[in-house]
Amino acid sequence: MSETEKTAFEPKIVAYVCNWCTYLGADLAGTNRLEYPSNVRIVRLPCTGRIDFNLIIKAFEMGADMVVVSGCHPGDCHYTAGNYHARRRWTLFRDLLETMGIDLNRIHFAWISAAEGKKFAEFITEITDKARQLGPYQAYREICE
Amino acid sequence: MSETITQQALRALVDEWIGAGTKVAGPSYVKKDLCQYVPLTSSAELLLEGFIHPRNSVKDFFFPRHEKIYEYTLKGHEVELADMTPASTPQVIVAARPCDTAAVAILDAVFNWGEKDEFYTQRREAATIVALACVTHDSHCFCTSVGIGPDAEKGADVMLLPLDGGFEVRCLTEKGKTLFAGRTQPSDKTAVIPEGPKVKVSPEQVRAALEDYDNPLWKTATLRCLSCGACSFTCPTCHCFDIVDEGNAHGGCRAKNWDSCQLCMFTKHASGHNPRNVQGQRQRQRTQHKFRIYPDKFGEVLCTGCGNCARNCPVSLGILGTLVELCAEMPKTVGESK
Amino acid sequence: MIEEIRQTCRTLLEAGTVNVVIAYGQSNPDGPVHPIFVTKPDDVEKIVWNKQCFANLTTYLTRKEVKSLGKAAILVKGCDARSLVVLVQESQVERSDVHVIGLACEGVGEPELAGKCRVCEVHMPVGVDVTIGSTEAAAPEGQNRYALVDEFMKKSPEERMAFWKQEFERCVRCYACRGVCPLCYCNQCIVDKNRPVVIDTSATLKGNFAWNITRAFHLAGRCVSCGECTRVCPAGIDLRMLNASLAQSAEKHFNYRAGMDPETPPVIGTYNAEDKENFIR
Amino acid sequence: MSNIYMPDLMEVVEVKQHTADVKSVKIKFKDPEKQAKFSFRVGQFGMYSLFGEGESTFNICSSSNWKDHIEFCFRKTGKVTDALWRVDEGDTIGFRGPYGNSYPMEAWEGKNLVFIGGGIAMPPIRCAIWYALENRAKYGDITIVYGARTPRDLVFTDELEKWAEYDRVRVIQCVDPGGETPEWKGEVGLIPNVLAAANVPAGNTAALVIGPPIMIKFTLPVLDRMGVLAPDIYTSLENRMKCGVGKCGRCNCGPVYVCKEGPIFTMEQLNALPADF
Repeated sequence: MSETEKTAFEPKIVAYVCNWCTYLGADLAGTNRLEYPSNVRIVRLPCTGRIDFNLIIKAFEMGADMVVVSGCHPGDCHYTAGNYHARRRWTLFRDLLETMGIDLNRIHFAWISAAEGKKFAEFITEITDKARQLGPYQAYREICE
Repeated sequence: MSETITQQALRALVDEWIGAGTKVAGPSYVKKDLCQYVPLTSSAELLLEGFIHPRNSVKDFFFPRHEKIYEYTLKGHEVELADMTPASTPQVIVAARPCDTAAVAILDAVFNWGEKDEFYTQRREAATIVALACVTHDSHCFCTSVGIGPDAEKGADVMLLPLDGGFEVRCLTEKGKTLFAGRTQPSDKTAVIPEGPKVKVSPEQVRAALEDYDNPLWKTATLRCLSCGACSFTCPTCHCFDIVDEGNAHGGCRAKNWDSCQLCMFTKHASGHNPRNVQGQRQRQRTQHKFRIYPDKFGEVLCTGCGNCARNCPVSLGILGTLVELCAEMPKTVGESK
Repeated sequence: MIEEIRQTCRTLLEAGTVNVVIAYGQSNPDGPVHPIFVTKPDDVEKIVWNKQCFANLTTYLTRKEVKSLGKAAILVKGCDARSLVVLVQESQVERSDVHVIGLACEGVGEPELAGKCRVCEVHMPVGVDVTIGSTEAAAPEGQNRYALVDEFMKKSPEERMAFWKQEFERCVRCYACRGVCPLCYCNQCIVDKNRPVVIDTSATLKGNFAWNITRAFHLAGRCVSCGECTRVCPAGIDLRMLNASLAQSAEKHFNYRAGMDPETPPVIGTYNAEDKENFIR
Repeated sequence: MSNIYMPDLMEVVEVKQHTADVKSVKIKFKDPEKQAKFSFRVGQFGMYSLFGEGESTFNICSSSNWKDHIEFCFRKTGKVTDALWRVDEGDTIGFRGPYGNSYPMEAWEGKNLVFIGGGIAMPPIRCAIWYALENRAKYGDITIVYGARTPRDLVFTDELEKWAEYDRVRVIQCVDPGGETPEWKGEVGLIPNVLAAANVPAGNTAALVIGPPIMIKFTLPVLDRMGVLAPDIYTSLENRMKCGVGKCGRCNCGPVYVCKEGPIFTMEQLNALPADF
């Protein structure tokens, strides 16, 4: 990809976030007037424990270039342990995706609390930059043609 | 006297077709131990001997497992539809087993009665089928039990019969003649095709046995069925399909997808009611469809004895086994009296 | 050994201990071996035990048509016994409801031993009610049970993706993998649900990727590598690779192997606050 | 027409909600020429598409004499009907049809007609009722027995009153015991019992019975006692369909393709078929 194409490309990023921490973190980023790229589409779910891996596949199917999954820090889950369960699942899921040859640079996980508006903004900014560098997720789009 | 072609010349001819932009498909090893009918990119991939029956069937090239029937675009209250022109690129199916070619001829009836399914008929018209007679068979084969044999010509445009170093070529239709025009050599040899598998059941006998709709056998003999679609999807004559919409908020397509009467969702109503709720009923439906419903409606048994159902069944529950069991229960005279 | 198997089954049926024996049989002597359901004591003569007894019969324990026959005895090989452990762990089967007849197994497949048997560690089934036969066969020393995956992972991600594209291209969505799997016991599979449609039912690459990823992951930490899905796939898709990769992952990260010990809680159903999380920010 | 699966685009003219989960929809062809040319016989069905959701099979519940639109009625139970519930006037849907056989309205001429419907089964009867009323002189006495669980589950209630105004038409409405409200003026009881008590004259009669299988099961003996014979009792099967044109192999009921040879069958025909419905 040429430099001009890279700058013209605006990645689509889907962020699945939990209702109690990261969503509020994003909200805080907003109320604090912290700027972060508008490439991210936030989808709010009750808990990271509810974030079905099929949602991640679905996002790629629908043309996402990057997927973000984020929720409460360990120990802070609104439902006590949803994020612990989720963490186990992601650990295995990442390995499965790796075996499939799916680029793990396209999926990012984070713990972002309701107080971490700044972390949210920084995290999104950083991964958006990364997504720009990576370019469109052509490999999965080809599968979906 | 006969017309013959050497294997080498046949391969050269196949390469010529491919070079001319014709879609050519035939049996090939796609990986170790897996022979399938697949689109060929070169004649080197083509198998002309050493296989019994590919794991799939040639219906794939007339009635693909997924086919877009139209596209839709959603624009507020409005919808735009775009018809998908049925594929009519010339295609040649080469080295198809007689049980597969016969199946295509049998399927013509259902796709043509009443409304014509152009997606099927267009492909069919644009295709030339070069059949390859069988010199061996395995324990699953039962073509002779349903009136087909190792060199049955039904549905074929050309029949190739193995002859040392090459094939005897019998052009059966105008299409076939055009395809092989000037490519065969006259010879005084004619191919001798060994007999096919022993006849194990007769369609009439089966037809009679199927009159007993509530035969308890459907419960016991099919108990091991796992309710998958492996038999239907690899069957050359199974033609049931589903129609689905796939797309996003802006548009998408409507598609015809293979479906199987063995899958539990096949007849399930939205209300949850399912007319065929247990596996025995679904097995019965499949057998009834092949040996009673279709023959009654279209005059031909919807089975060519290829044995793919048994070959592909996770628990070796082929239709032949069921038929044999079904008929074993019958008094011998029934069916023969016809 | 076969006489002992038949005698055991006959005794169980005659005593009324069980109503049905889920076993291996053959419709004719040269025909393939397939599952049979023996309900009459005299029919135990139909039971066979040989190198063609591939099927994992535990898949029938959760099927309504079979359950309706009453209390069952079942023949299991060492690998099959593992899936029974998972079924019991997941409350799908009440262990006391099934009479489990373990068969000492030196591996199935002829002339070539099935891949799973070459690295088998459970020639003698565990957790059964009775074991028939004995074998000295043991796991090869110093074996790497994930050698296949390790070898595959040497390929670049692009090569791996290309491989799966080629494999899934052939998937016709017959769901034989689901049908044969003892652990695919859901009343309604997610692919059969349509509100909303989670996985496209079309046998396109898109739908096939989604389906196969989903099935593999729904078996994460559960698959006991009985290899049935791979054996029955009419399109010859190398499904065991996905399952083995997840099994390796469960062992590597959580020191867990499915179906080895009924007392260890399932890896996905539990957690440890100290689980590693080096990939999470 | 080359693509037999290609629907025509229809404009939704009117949507009417009947109960908590039943709506009827009036549609007309976007192409006026097609609308003018379109004709069907009462009892036939169509395949209705909501693009992106799929296709569903419903009876055309308007009379074949109404030329400017067609109507269908559905209960919200599945993927497509859930989505149809959100359809509003001015929206576009797809229609293929008409398919299947129809009520033998000509053969019924000169006969007394008994229409018996339970719950959501009114729409497929409604088209026949309107057709008979619009050709009132051709038919004898008409009795309509319509029941549902509660008054709130009855559909086309306004039309029930209109029908009753016709000459020699008797409309009996009923609700299941326990389903009645203080305002309820109709009968209370299950359809078979209400029918048995209604003293419907049964000579030279054809009956159309549509409803849940259990209702049909218990209504048949009542009709039998009344003297209405199996060849004169009609019903409509509702097997799941995808293509509607005898290809997809889904609606088979034994040797019968319901989409081509049905959906209307006499009890005599059904008795000869396996119970795959």
